[in-house]
Amino acid sequence: MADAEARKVIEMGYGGNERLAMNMGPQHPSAHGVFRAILTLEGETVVGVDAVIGYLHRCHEKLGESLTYVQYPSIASKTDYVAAMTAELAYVAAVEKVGKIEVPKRAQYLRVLAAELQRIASHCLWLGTWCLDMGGALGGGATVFLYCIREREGVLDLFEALTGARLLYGFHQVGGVRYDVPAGWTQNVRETLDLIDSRVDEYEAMLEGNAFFLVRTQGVGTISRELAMDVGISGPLIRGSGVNYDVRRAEPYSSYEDFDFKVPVETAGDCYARYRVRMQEFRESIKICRQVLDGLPEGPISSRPGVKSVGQVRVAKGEGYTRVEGARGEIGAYIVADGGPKPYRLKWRGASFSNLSILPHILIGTKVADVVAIMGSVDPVFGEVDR
Amino acid sequence: MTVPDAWYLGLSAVLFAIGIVGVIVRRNPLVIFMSIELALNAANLALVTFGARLGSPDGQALVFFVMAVAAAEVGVGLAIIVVIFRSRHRLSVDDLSLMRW
Amino acid sequence: MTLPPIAQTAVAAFVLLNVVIGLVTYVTLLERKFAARMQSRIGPYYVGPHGLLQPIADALKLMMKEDVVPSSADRWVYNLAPIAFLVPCVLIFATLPFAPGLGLADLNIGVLFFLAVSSLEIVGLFMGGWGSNNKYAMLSAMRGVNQIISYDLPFVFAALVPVVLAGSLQLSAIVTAQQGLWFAAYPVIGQLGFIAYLVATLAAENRVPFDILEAESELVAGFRVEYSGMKFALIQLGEYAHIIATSYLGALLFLGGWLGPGPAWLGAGWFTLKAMLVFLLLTWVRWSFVRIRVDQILAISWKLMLPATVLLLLVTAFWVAWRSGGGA
Amino acid sequence: MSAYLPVAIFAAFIVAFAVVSLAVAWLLRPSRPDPVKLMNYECGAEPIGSAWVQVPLGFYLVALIFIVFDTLAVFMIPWALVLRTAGLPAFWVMAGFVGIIGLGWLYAYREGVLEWK
Amino acid sequence: MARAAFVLVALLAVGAALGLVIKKNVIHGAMFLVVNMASIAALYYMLGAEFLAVAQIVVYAGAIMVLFIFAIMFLIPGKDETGPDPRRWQRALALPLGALLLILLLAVVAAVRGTGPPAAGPATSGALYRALLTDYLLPFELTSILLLAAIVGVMVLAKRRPG
Repeated sequence: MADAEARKVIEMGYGGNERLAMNMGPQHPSAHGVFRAILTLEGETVVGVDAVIGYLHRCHEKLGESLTYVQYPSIASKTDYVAAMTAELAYVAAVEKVGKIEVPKRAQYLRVLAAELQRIASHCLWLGTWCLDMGGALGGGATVFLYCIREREGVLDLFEALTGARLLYGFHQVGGVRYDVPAGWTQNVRETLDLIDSRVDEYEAMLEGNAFFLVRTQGVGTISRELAMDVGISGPLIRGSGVNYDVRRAEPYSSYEDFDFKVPVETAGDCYARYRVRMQEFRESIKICRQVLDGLPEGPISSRPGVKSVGQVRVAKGEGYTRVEGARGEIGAYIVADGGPKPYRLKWRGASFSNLSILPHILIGTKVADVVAIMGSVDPVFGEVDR
Repeated sequence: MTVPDAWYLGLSAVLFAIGIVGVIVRRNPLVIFMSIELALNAANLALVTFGARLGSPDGQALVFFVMAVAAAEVGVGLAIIVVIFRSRHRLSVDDLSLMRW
Repeated sequence: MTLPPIAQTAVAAFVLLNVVIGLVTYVTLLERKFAARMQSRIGPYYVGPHGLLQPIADALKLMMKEDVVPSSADRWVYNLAPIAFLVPCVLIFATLPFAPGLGLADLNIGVLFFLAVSSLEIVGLFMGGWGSNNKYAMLSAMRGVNQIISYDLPFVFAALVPVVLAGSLQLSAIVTAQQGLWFAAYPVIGQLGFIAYLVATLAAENRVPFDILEAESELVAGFRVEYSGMKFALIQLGEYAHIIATSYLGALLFLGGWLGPGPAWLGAGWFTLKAMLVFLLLTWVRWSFVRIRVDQILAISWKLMLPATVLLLLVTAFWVAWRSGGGA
Repeated sequence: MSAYLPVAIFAAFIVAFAVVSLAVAWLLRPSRPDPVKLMNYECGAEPIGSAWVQVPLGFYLVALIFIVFDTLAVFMIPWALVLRTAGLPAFWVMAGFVGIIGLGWLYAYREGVLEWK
Repeated sequence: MARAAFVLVALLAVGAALGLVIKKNVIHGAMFLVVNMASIAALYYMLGAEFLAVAQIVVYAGAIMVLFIFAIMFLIPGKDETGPDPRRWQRALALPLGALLLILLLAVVAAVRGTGPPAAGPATSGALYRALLTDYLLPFELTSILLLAAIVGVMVLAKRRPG
């Protein structure tokens, strides 16, 4: 059987019998989870990509229909487990929109703070794993990875102090947030931010002064502006291709209009441009966090009292879609409510899923080594792709 | 208990014969190529043996140049095989009875 | 009670083999500790005081591991590959003199022997990659052949610079020639030669940034992806032996080998110190760079390293020839 | 001969070490094969065909040129050793040699063969 | 001692040569060629030509690597020398003819044995180096032109696409 398949693969190509079909994933060191790309190779050059997803499918949308508005936010964080805060935010924002529920100013600010810290943490992991993809677990990549994980740990410690959890928080709830800041926490946040701010300078010095890093990233995996718009990618990817689009700016939510920040845009569209965008986002996020801390208003953290029963929140019949800017791009949640304690239908728009669809367009013609570099620069999280 | 020169020459003869038989028997041009290398090396061995017997560096110098020639030959020969393969997609010397393609 | 010469040689060879194996096991620990420091970690710590027994634990673990031979592999080629890989890698130690007279065989074509035997490593590597019938291993082997042949030449030419300066291929003679001044200290020529040697070494030993053979984020582990247990250990051993031997050669060719202050018996210590310095230099590079792509690696070799080293060699030769009498 | 005897003995020891350590490991290790375990690793998916397929030619043109430069390296060694006694004339011999081969390198450079497409 | 070593190496060389010719698999053939080349290098050393021994390894190790690559490139699964052989009878003649050649060559060797001047011992490598740059200066220099021709030839041939 294997032989027959091999022959099929060989005869598949146009005239040549020099093609090799190879699985890259699901169990691959740089599959970023469980992604399977069936690459067709001519020597080292990729001539065909077939993506297989769904290895991490957990029926999130069905779960959303069977869990109540009170229960689901902590499950929502499991879609994008690297940046759980923004996933929760997307869900509760959708519920609040459909149910026309007010959110106190302090809660909005805390949500922004959590989202931006989460973006920093997520970008730390991205930078580390991306360098790991290019530099190897037994090389310079591992060094950057460990440095980045160190920084991410700092942010996770803050989250732990805030919510008691390090990865999946359940921080958001309909109508506000669940926990107020503990004593002395804001000071810790400031210190961590200062540290990360200085470390980002170090990373830039380490990577941008490194000729090998530059040749691996510049001009690799270029996404043109038109292609980016056509495929519908979002987040740092589309901003790396010269499109100035950021949900925080285009459609401000959760009081983002109160803060002064820049939306970084690069025009080259290659891996390096995406890297630059994310590095600037580090700085912008830090800036936003400081503004939040400076202007954090007093007041309640939720417009609804604490949780007494799981069926406590009921939303009137209606439907609505909200989107937030996650670390990877636009995360959307669409809810159809039927008046009960659970939504009738929940639909997720995962940023990684849409971003991943760019791969077939830019992988063809690259080398095997570029495949992992490009995959890393897209920064997919498979919890969010497969849901 | 030194080894007599004749032993080296005998070995050289055996290897040479095997190389020639390989050239005739096999159909894969690559193997034929390797067989030619084999025969070439057998001849080199004989040259070095004679050089040692005469006590002059001439034998070794000759082998030295043969190596250079062999390198050039391997390069060009393989390139020719590449060209043939590209135009025929077959790998049997029996198909190559014509001096053109 | 003196032993017959052949028995003496056998004892010496046995001792050398054990020294090499001991060196390799502990140099891996050194590298891990060094890398850990670079990455603000501690490194192996729990097995023995400060993790000193870690290499032994690793070796035992590898011995106890099940040996999985893929059913579709070419069994003969697959099983012989670790040995074919190990032998040239360790054999190059045979010609290294650790101190005056303290070496197995100070051949009068020492450098050439070293270069020739170390280039045979590719055979074992290729056998492993091809014999596994694994696509990653296969791609790795193809990359390996290309990369190693590409960097063999700059490596040879860079290593010939000290040979031209010393006028001998014998390793001990090269050290003696550095009595006045280490070759690395020769203005311009020495430094460029040393740098070229280091770069070519990185590539020839498949270290990051040139470790496209192993490339675990693309090719998982390259040509040894299907190896496990002791066979994997032998390949690893060979690889590290090769790196260490090349470090020793670098220290010998450019840094004056065993020359150093203090009594003569310190020579071996000085030599090892210098070799470890070279090794740590390579390790430092390894843990700070990302890996580059195949085509870029080859372009660097053919467009830059090859002409540069040949020119360097010619310049060195001109200087030596001019100084030695200005022509006959 | 005598100088190489230690080398031969050393080589024999290395082979012996490899064989003995493999044998010891063979005694110590478990052996529980099963068909899935013995399958080739291809990221956990069933391998698509054999790895033994053809590899495109174009990429390895540079390998053919390598043989030529390898010969250059071998030619340089005797020259490097007699340089001191032969002096500048020997240098000019090799300069010419390298110059002529350099033309080939230049041609290859301009043809783009040195790039790995 | 030396004779035993010779017999060992010679057996290795002959075995590898036979393996190359007999084994169907091109890759195995290339590996046998490596063994053969290495044993011939050992024989060179026994004959006192230490430089040649190492040069043999350097040049042929390189060449072998390239052969490896090409062996893979030509390895077409299932197509390697199978199917009916159109010239079977011609090939069958190869063996007796090869044997005849061998007998002739061995006869020549046997005939020259013991004649000629006594073995003068090997020339030193130093003598070889000097000879290469004095007596053999012209061929030495001309080799560069040969190699240049090889480079250009390789590129002209291999870069051409079938028309």
